Amino acid sequence: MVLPMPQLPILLHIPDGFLSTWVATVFYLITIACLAVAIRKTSESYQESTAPLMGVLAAFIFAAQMMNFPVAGGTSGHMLGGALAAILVGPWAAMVIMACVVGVQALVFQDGGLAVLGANIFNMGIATALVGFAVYKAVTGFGNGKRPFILVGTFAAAWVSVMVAAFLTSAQLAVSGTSDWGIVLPAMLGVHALIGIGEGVISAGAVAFVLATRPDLLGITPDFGDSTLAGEHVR
Amino acid sequence: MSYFALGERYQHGQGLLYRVDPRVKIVIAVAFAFAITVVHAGHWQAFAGFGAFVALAVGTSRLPLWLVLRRSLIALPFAAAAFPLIFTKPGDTIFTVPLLGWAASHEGLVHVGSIMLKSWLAVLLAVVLTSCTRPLDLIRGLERLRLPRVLAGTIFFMYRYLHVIGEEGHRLMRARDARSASGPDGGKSGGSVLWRARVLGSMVGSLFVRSLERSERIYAAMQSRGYDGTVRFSNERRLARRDWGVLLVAVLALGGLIIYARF
Amino acid sequence: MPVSDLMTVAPPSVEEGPTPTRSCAVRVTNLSYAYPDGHVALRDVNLTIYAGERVALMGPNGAGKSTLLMHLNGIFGGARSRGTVEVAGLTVSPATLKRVRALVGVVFQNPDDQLFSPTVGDDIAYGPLYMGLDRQEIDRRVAQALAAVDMAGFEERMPHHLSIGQRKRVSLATVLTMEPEILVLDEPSAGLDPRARRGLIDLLRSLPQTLVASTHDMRLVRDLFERAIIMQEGRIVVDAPANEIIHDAGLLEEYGLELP
Amino acid sequence: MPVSDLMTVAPPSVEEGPTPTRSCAVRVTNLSYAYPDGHVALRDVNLTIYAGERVALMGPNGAGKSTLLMHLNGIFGGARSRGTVEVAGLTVSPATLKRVRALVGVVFQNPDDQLFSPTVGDDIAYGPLYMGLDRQEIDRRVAQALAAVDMAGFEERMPHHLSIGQRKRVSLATVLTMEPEILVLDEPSAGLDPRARRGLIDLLRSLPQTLVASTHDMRLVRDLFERAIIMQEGRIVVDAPANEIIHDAGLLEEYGLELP
Repeated sequence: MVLPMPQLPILLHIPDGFLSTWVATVFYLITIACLAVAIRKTSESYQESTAPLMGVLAAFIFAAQMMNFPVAGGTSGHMLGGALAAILVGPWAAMVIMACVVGVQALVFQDGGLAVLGANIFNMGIATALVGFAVYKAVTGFGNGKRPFILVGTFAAAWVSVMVAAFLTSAQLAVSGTSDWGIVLPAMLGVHALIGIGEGVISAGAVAFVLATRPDLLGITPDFGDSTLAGEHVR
Repeated sequence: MSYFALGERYQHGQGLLYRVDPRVKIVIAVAFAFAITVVHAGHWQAFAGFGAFVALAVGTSRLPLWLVLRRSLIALPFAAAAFPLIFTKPGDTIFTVPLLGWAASHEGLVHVGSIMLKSWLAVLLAVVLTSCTRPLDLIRGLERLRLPRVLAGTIFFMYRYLHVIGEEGHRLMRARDARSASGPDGGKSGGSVLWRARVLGSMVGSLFVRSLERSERIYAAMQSRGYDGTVRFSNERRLARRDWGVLLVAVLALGGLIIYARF
Repeated sequence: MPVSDLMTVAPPSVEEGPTPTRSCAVRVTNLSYAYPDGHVALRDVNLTIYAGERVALMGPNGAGKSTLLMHLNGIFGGARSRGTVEVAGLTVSPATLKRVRALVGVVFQNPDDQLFSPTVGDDIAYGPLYMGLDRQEIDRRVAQALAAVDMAGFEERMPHHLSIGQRKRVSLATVLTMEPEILVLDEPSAGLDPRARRGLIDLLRSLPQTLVASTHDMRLVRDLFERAIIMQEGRIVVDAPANEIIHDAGLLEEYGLELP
Repeated sequence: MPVSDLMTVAPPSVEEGPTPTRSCAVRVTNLSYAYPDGHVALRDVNLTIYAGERVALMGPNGAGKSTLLMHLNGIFGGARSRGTVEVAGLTVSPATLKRVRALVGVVFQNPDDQLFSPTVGDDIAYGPLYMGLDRQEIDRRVAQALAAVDMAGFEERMPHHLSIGQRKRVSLATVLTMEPEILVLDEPSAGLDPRARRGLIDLLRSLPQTLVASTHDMRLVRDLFERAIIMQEGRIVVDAPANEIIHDAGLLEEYGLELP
């Protein structure tokens, strides 16, 4: 059975026409500035392996967004992935990855508009990575990096990141005059408070898997000497 | 048969727009999406002008009209975000929803209609341009538009491995679904929603580990063939006279439309 | 017994041949399937497999082997399929799907696709947990399945850290816990070194279930299967006792197969 | 000629035996390697391969075959290795790495790892592009390599639209464009159906390069290689003419291999 296209969090992929010229332009500029920093930081961390690593992980996020689980009544849940990416590879690399995912979704698959691309990348890629990573670090730091705190931190980071993305989207719509604060904000936050639980559980499940099988990957920048070729996968 | 091929919009065809450099098409699509944002609500003549621009694009692409229209519906669900304005925007009441007592205002209808029109026209043009450009050419177009190398390189690898990793994700779901059965007595099955979400989390985690390990093998394969950390591209192409012509016409038309809409 | 239109060899004759006392494990009738891109993967396939039979599906890549296997528990099917598939007397349809999945255990080719939990124990418990069985029964089945594949005591290990041979065994255990009547295996010996392969053959021989497996591995066919089917371009072109097929050099040559 | 400490069979004797006129393609001296987790993958390996030889590397998964292959062009090496590797007279070291990688073409087992560009043409041009060749020469080599693997005209195709057999051929083309003297192949026949496999064997036979390949496929050994090496636990334990090894049932049994 071939499934339909990835069901993305549609209400976070703003289409063209819904943001005013100023809001769209301002967020393009903010996004470009953030990405400039993110690209520099990422290149420093990963050096030669930046392009293949970021590219494969961007494909991973794209694929992960496509995977779903049945919720009820024929609907299914899936993830956005910004906070998870930040937890797994750090906020800067996560921004680069998410920018490429959201950009290709807009350009090749028409999920999200082109003039509003800056806003969409900011909401789903930059804000989720920064806020998610901050929440994760705060919780794990509080718990000295013990396993339960890593999982709770991941859940909290993922939930908050979805709420922040929903808030930003609502705010941009309201400031652009395409929605009423009084209606869009409670509606979006209400729906995403539930969606965020799914995001949190999926993200925590993913981190639990990584923690069990490759704990070396969590919070540590992979060392891409020949050392990482160790392990069964190259035999 | 690749999973993602279904989501790609490219449609074989012969129109003039097929032969235009992807860079030009990307620039036009982005410029159009921006230009249409400046139109005031209710300025129907300006919308007609933008509509004519889209019609011209559809004509020169020679894409089937029904295909373009069908694909343009992708942004429709988002209309829900603007819809309440019909009732909340102050103005002359046109009708009242029975039972609920919501009053629809003239200004609200004009405003929401304009938003929908902007969105629809921008999506239409984007659909036209991506339907007559191979996804790979779009990506090459981005690279030739001087996107930072890290981003261009990431997007190239992402596009290549979308198919490989997407298939892996698809197979994981298939293996899970093959084991999602009801019990012998036909009793309640499926576990809790949270358990199912956690299982999906495990699958995502396993896909991550596999992706990371794959990136290590790819890196080894690249090194074996001389990769030294600098991303190089072999395809450098100058814009042809036709490309400049199309770009010029589009820029003049959009510029004219902006001026007409605002001044 | 339905016979494919292009069948060149007589249908299976396992000792006494099909008698009314042998129940039918799989009955595929006039099954066709087309991919969304229009490529036809199955053309009017008819096939009956009796309970307890071990049947190998051979043929080149792209012949339709996997597509046929994926129909046996309803992974493929729906609008793009025509024809019917019955397993253990149940017609595969959206209404029976969840029941069919319990009756037919599918083991995919790559254990990394099959095993998605952090530990072996979690993975093997997935099927029974989803079925809503109680804890005690689940524990019993997990222990039994692990013992059956000779991996007892591996509950807490991580599939990711096991050898490919061990992961293949665990993959099998993940469906054995569902106590299926029919096992469907996609390329069970692919990627195994000779020693691991022999272990797998011994293990599969010890199972009582009806076995249907796609394979390129002629030795596996020789050592494990009593009946073999060759597919080509979405059709069943040969259906005969395995030991006849594997000794028929002309036939193997014709379909691009090798002598074992 | 260096002889491994556990060698049980006489070193290779290809007709006239090694004479001073035959140049040395690979010379591995006292090579050991340990993974970061302490697992020792290679123990004091000594090996000489002459130009034009075709050598198969056999042994169970985890015996060190891939680790040895990855040393031949310096993907592995450095602080965790001891001993020296020489290819075509050049000692592998950070200073010679670029030249070594042009001399030794490595084809990885999984074509999806080897083919990392969006199109076949880009991928095949990758090596020459990084060698700094000019556009004309690159185009010439791409066309030549595609013709050599019988895939002419596939430049604009995407790897995911090709069959596994075609992807394996393109993988080979990606290193042929670098015009290497030595080809290193990891499990070249894995995942191929019998017909695709025979096509690959014919193709590899037609190439003039020195070939070193790891494989479990005893028929590939029989049909392609003149010399075979068996590894176990990081050591070379057998090094002999392939046709002696593949007919020595006792030896194959001892190392968990099968008769072809």
